[in-house]
Amino acid sequence: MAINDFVVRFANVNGTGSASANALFTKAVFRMGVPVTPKNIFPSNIQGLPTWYEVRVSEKGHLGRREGIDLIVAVNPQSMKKDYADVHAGGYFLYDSSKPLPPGYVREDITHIGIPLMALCNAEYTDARQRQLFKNIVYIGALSALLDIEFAVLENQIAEQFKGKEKLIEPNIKALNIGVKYVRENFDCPLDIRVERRDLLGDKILFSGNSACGLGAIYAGATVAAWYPITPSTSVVDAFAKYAAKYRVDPETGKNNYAIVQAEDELAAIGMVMGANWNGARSFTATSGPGLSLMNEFLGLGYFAEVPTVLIDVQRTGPSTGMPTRTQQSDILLAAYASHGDTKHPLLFPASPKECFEMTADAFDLSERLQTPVIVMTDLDLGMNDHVTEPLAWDDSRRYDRGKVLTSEQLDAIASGSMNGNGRRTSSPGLPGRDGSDETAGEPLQQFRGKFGRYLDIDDDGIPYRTIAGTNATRGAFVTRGSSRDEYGTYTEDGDAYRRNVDRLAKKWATAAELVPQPHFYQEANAAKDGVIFFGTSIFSAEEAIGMLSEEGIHLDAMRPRGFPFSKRFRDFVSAHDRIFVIEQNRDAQFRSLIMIELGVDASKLVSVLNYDGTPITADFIYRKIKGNLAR
Amino acid sequence: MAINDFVVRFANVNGTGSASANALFTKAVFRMGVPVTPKNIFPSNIQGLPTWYEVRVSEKGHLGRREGIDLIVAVNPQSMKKDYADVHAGGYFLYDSSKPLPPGYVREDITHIGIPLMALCNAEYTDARQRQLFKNIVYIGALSALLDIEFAVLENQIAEQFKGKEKLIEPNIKALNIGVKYVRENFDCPLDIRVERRDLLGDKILFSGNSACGLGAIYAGATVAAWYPITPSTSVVDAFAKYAAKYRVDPETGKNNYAIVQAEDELAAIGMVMGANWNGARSFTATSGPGLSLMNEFLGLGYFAEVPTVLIDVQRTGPSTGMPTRTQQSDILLAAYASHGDTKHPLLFPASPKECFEMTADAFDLSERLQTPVIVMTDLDLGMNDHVTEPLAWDDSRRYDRGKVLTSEQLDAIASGSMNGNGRRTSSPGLPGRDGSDETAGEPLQQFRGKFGRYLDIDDDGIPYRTIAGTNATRGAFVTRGSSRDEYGTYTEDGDAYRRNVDRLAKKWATAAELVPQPHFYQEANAAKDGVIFFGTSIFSAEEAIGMLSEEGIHLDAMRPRGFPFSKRFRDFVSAHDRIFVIEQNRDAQFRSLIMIELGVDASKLVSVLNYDGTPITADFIYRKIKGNLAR
Amino acid sequence: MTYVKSTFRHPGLPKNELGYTVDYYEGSLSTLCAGCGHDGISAAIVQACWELNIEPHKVAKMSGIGCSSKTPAYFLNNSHGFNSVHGRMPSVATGANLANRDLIYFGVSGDGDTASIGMGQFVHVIRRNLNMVYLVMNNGCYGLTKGQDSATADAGSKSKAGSVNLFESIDLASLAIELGATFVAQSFSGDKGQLIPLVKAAMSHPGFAFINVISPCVTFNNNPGSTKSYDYVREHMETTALMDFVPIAREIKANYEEGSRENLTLHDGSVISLRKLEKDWDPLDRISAMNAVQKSRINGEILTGLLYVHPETTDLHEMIKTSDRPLNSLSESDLCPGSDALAKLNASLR
Amino acid sequence: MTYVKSTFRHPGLPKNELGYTVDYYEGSLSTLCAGCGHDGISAAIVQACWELNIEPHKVAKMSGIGCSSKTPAYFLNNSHGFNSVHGRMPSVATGANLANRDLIYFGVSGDGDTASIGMGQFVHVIRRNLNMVYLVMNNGCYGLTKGQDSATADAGSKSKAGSVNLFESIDLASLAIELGATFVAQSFSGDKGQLIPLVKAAMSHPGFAFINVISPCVTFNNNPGSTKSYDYVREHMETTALMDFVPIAREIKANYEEGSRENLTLHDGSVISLRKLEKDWDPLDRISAMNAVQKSRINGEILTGLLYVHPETTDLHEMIKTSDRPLNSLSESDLCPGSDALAKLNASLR
Ligand SMILES: Cc1ncc(C[n+]2csc(CCOP(=O)(O)OP(=O)(O)O)c2C)c(N)n1
Ligand SMILES: Cc1ncc(C[n+]2csc(CCOP(=O)(O)OP(=O)(O)O)c2C)c(N)n1
Ligand code: SF4
Ligand code: SF4
Ligand SMILES: [Mg+2]
Ligand SMILES: [Mg+2]
Repeated sequence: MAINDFVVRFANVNGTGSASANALFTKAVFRMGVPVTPKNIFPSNIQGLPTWYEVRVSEKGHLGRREGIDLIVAVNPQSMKKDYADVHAGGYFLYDSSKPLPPGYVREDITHIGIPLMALCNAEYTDARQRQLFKNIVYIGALSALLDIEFAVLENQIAEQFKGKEKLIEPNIKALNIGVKYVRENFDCPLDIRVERRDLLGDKILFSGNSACGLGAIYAGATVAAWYPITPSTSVVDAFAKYAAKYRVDPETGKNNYAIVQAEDELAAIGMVMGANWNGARSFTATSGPGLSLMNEFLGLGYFAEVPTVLIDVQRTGPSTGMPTRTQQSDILLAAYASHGDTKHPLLFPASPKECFEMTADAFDLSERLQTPVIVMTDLDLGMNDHVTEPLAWDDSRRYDRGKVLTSEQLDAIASGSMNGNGRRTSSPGLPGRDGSDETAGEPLQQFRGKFGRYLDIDDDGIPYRTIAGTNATRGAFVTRGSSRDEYGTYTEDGDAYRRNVDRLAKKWATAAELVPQPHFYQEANAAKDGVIFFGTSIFSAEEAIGMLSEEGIHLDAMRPRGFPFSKRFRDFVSAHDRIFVIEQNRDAQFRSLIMIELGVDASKLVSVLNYDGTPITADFIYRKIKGNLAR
Repeated sequence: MAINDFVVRFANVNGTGSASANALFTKAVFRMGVPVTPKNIFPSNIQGLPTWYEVRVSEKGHLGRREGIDLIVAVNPQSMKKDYADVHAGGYFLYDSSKPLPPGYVREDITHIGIPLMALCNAEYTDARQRQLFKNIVYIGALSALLDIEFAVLENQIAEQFKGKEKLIEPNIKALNIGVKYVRENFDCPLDIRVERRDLLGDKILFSGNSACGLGAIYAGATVAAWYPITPSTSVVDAFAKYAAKYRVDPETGKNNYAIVQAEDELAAIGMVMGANWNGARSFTATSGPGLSLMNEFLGLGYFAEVPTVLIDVQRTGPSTGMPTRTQQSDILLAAYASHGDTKHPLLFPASPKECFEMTADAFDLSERLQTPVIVMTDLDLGMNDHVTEPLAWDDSRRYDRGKVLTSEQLDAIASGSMNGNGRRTSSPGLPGRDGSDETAGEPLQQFRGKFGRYLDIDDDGIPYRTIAGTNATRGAFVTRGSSRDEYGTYTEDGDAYRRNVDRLAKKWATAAELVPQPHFYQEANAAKDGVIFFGTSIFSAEEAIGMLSEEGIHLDAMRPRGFPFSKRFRDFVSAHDRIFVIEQNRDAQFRSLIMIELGVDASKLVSVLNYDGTPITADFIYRKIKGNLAR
Repeated sequence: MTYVKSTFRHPGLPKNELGYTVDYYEGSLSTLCAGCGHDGISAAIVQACWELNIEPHKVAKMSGIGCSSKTPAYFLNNSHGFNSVHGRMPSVATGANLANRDLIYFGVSGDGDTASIGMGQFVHVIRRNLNMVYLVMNNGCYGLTKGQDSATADAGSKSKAGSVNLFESIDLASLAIELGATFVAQSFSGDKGQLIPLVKAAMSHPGFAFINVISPCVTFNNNPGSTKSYDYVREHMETTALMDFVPIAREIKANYEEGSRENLTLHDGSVISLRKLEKDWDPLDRISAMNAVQKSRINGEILTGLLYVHPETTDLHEMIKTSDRPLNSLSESDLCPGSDALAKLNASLR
Repeated sequence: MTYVKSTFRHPGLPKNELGYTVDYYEGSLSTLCAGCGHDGISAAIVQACWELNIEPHKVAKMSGIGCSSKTPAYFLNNSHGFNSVHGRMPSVATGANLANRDLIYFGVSGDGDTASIGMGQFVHVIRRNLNMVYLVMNNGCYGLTKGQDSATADAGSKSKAGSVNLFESIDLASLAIELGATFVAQSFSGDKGQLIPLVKAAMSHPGFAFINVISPCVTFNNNPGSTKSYDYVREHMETTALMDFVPIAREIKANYEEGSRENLTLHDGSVISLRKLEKDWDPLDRISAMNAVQKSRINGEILTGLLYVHPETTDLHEMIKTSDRPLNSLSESDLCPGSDALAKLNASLR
């Protein structure tokens, strides 16, 4: 008897409308207050190939993927054989019994649930399209009876879904009932795996990472989005467009307080983003591996010319075209050091839709504060699947940090600062602080000694002051370039000037380490001699695995990094432990490489746990690997 | 008194024809049997800006750049002030005294040598262009007297240079004599810095790295070159074109046994190179940083689809446009892991024109043997300057290693192998061995079990067998793709098939470690507790610095890596020493990062010595850094 | 994929001169949407190759990325294929062609693959007059990424997403002519009668042969608003010529009276017959071809047929004088100057 | 660079309506070769901006990489400039323009920067009708990398390296018209009288304004063989119109008798006068413009002047309906929906 603790897999044909039906199922469990997590496993194709939808129901709140299928809805002949084999002993095999099963489907250790889906629909509906679509609703109805899902919950969902097209409600409800009726008559319901109402979700929401990124950009004040379509990042911009249409159209003029351009390729997309940011508008793009590769030259320009840029990389399985509809965390090394020459880029690692929302917003503040490209490293699993997550929050008192941008008055003050010689003028306007306030009350202006220098390190933090085109008629103009220049922006091939400049950039990198989101620690103080590090979508299974281990008395200190470069607190965690397991979803331990390169730690203490077959990492896998290693 | 041990700097205006005149000087010293090394320090501009030419003369054979100028030929008013200051105490300042020096040129600690170059030429020549050009020859003549360079040597060079245009010989000789005559009359020659004939060079030659790369591609049998112009790599393809015209035009037909295409950009260039290699022709491209960044997506395709590709990266000062005419070793990290997803690429590190020639040739064998892109990592200093180097050598018995390419007969044998069931057929043709011979006498064919599989790991070395289009009417055809595929080349999104494939690629990487050029060790057996690692153009100054240290009783074991991935012998050297100095010409210790990532060694023992201002690293710099660190 | 293609073959299939039945030219089972225009084009390619008596292994199939670029897996199973990266097929095809001038290079691309990310390489492969067939399966959208407008989507047409396309569409055929392409044709995926002879003619052309094939995306671009939908295209199609492939050489006539029949003799001696429809139509006249395309565009019509051909043309190999023997067939003895030459060279460097 | 620009100013320089003398519009001292055509164009830009009474800080100078792309440092010192990466200026300019529609965007590029590596972006910035001036300093070669042929080098012309260019050259003006550019002009760097009014007209055009300026590279492309050399161009130039900028608005006439004078009123009310030379010349007729360019090309002539203009045009901002206030001037209150909206959204996700 498994209450609120099982996995259901739907095996469908791509493009047959199963997606929306299956989503009904997940939402119903969610609304019964039970933790649930769905995973789409779909092909890089539009119609006709196998697609799977796996739903894990977990009273304990384990939201990672779990191996072993308790119940499968097998309505795709193409994959039926494999699906049949995947049901674990004691599980259930739900199939369309309109036609008898082919020979060989004779497992003793599972229960076969045949429902004549096609026959039932053909009897009920005449239109071919309806027959196809309602088949999906019928099996959802059947599941509600088999798994004890409250019918009223499903009814409400249908009602909401077809608000406006009311006449579609009745046939859908009917389809649900057909399924309920059939299984009630032919099987004893509910099964010993079932859902029971709980109140475990509080005010949590069900949301996807890509939607959250798009919304985060809206809240952060992004006005220009330039992109080129690529799975799995496309829905980030789709979401931005959807929310922009909702929140960003001027009520009076009907005009848009935003611009979205579908570029001709990724080089153009990031070029546009840099042009817009250079000119003072918050701008971003979203892409995936192949696009990131194409953006390399521009990322180097952004680093060296110090142009703010926000890039959302929704990682998929590489290399090259790889598996476009599978997940991975394998763009890390490229993203961190993208482009030729000595280059480094801050990275953010969201682990939930809520963090996708927050970190996308933070990325804009960071990239304007640091005047450099900032990359949000999400992935297909987080981006394209719905996840149970904390409700999104926004502090209305929050002000955008536009970074060190000089106003016309400040430029004049800088100039006059020299004229009247004296270094103190209370009248002088201040410089923008992190919260947009005049925190630094004016003194820095004097340090320009009368002449604006785009690349002077006034504040000794490696971050210079910028000006935007059109600010002041006679002051602050300069030519932004990817070639070497002196502190005043003048082209130079002088070796010392070059070194001063790149040393300042290195200092800025150190500044960045404390500004990026800090790691999340799972303990007040370090208690164990061994530790574990995980990031992004490994969070769900990692937390579960740590629980499994501690139940066996194996305790590990845990840290979830959220930003790169690594701060002092990150460094301290690493040095405080003899052995550290680094959990990643790539083959080459790329995150471990960052730790070695940036902190220069003894690599032998960093033990990798690597999953890279394109499917989300599971708790069992992590558990086995760590257990096995500890055994040695 | 400094015999055969001094540095001369020529300070000229870009585009005034000084380059060829200055080269005369270097060649003369070379022909007097004395080690000499010239360095061009030129602007990213075509005409009118300052350009310098530094020549170090070193009896001891130190061919690295040396700080401190003994004699300067200062004929550029723009840079005169700085040039004047750069002459070290006791040195000589040669200038055009046609006009008096501006005020302020009053150093007591140097000798001023004024020669009225313009006046002398105006008196002698009428044509403006001649007056300009011969000014350069006049100061060369003057130097020959001042530095005791044999006049006959210069005369011969002039004669050779103008073979065919004999009537130009006489005026040039005259110009030389004007210089000689003037200084003989006005100064006591020779100075206390001078050249004395020696026989220290044996059969060495004076050659540039880029020319050697181009020639190496000719000898390696490259037939297709696709490129896009970029400093400092352009002269690689120029050289290939020059030698191809000389060696590759069919005497009967007059047609070309090669094809060179100037592509529309670097993406197209490497795309063409991959298409040609895919289709069985040896093909290469040459580029520099920005081009490497643009080639990222294709490099990932080459890695994953396993297409041979040879890329020559002539590194310049990055990031972005950086300083296009300055040197650096800063594309290493990008080149090693170029493109998204888990990707790795073999790198070769030549340190002399001779190695440029050899390693370019080796790169073709390696990339066809390994079926992956191979990148030759040279730099501006090596590529665009002449260097004294061992004569080039080619073993006529050498056969190209085309790697595991199946012939039509072999494909038929594979198929028939299954039909007649039995696994032994002496008649069966063998598979190509490393030397192109049938080393592996046929058995592997049987392991295909009757069916060719493009991605089967027959030999357990991770390297599969390929077929070329048009080989066999009915067998061996498949679709090459950057997406995931099974052992038979069929598209798949199956996680296990994906993992099997990338695990094989990892195995191939291990195979590569022993195939790439092995490190050069400076000692029979390790003798010291500390070691030093350097590569590429750091060789000259590193060897000199090691000498300086050992003269003080500080002995270091030394290793010069020549290939990546790192072999067992590399690993052994690292583990055999407590502390290792890693000498690099970039800011971020990129080579050290490779060591940490690939070998997982304790980073704390790897001490970086980093020069990155765009000028070639000097022995003094290395000496100071190592000495300073040892002092601690 | 779990699909398995039926291996049943009709016994009585006719054989071509090489003794092959048409199924010998087929590919793996398509995974495109049922009714996708692209599958129709694949079938036309199969038929054309069979009719032309081509040895499949002497063909190399090149493509970029997209639904259209997947099709090389769905025709000519006995040909090598290279499904490269998005928008870069022309460069890969150029390299492959340079390596072996003896194969036929059949490039397949999409409108996104060509008109957006691939525009630069498209322009330059035309400029080099690479000897290849470049066929665009033009559906006015990005099929594989779910229906966004492409640069060939006509202004005013609606994408599945419902948004109206604002930008002037790029007319690939017109652009190809402007850039000096020596064979430019346009057709429709549903019109085998016209498409097959065009593909055969293109494969027989000794230079760059471009075919822009309107190929509706049934899934994302077949709503009434769209100008690439079956219905729209059917309504607005206007054929410039009836085609009929005649494998006997004929003399080439530059000018001919209206209403008569024009036989264009291609470089390899094969002939395409054109029935002239318009008054002043001359497929050899570049400028009138450009004007015809411009006018038809203004009338919102799609001109199909062989718009322009320049039968005598110099391909890349002829321009750069590469040896007649394929470069990939040359060996050490042809390529390596050897140690003596090197000794001489060393001497010259002292 | 060690150069220092002389700060001597002629006292009696005339002032424009803003009270600025022309030197206020100058840039830093050029580091290009003495006699480089590009410097002449920079001077024309300086003069045009002064005559148009433009506030320099309301101009943004955009460029790629090349000798030509260095010039933004050599004019308008009081304007911001962005010397970006090779061939990608159009995308950077697009983003900049989207951020602030109130500035004038002056893009400078070279023929390598535009016709080779930049071709894709060039095509698409035209398609978007971005409101900018796009000026190509066309010398038919890669100056900065020492004279390789560019894609605009005419077939048959010799590069400094001595090799003869084999490929058909790309005619940028003709291509721009084909792609629907709404302002296409061609001129010569040495002809200020024609160039300055063209630059002024381009800056006044409310959409994408393209000027292809033949600008000889004295160092690498000025040998007799080359068709971009001073001598060649001078010989073969044929001016379509005498220009004379009249700052008083006039009614626009679409058709006018040959030999007469045509005044084209631009969107901002300023007028350019054209003296019609050819019989059937109509700068408002796209197709005749295309034909004129084609014909002149066949005759080996370079047609200069305003080849085509479509005065009423819809730029990118109008197409995508961006707010009249520059996007970069919007603040939190305009952009952030706030916590209440978020609460509603959360509720809808349960
Ligand atoms: C560099 C890169 N960017 C984006 C993508 C995603 N992508 C795959 S196919 C495609 C467009 C396909 O459109 P088209 O060429 O018209 O082919 P169709 O599917 O319409 O036949 C895109 C953008 C990719 N694969 N690579
Ligand atoms: C990605 C990249 N590739 C190559 C180069 C080298 N490069 C600099 S300028 C240039 C061509 C310049 O030609 P053009 O645009 O015509 O400008 P010109 O110098 O002739 O005015 C090239 C290839 C580069 N800077 N970046
Ligand atoms: S999505 Fe469109 S283009 Fe792609 S396969 Fe389906 S119908 Fe064809
Ligand atoms: S090389 Fe040519 S283009 Fe460049 S500055 Fe000199 S003359 Fe001008
Ligand atoms: Mg398409
Ligand atoms: Mg040029």
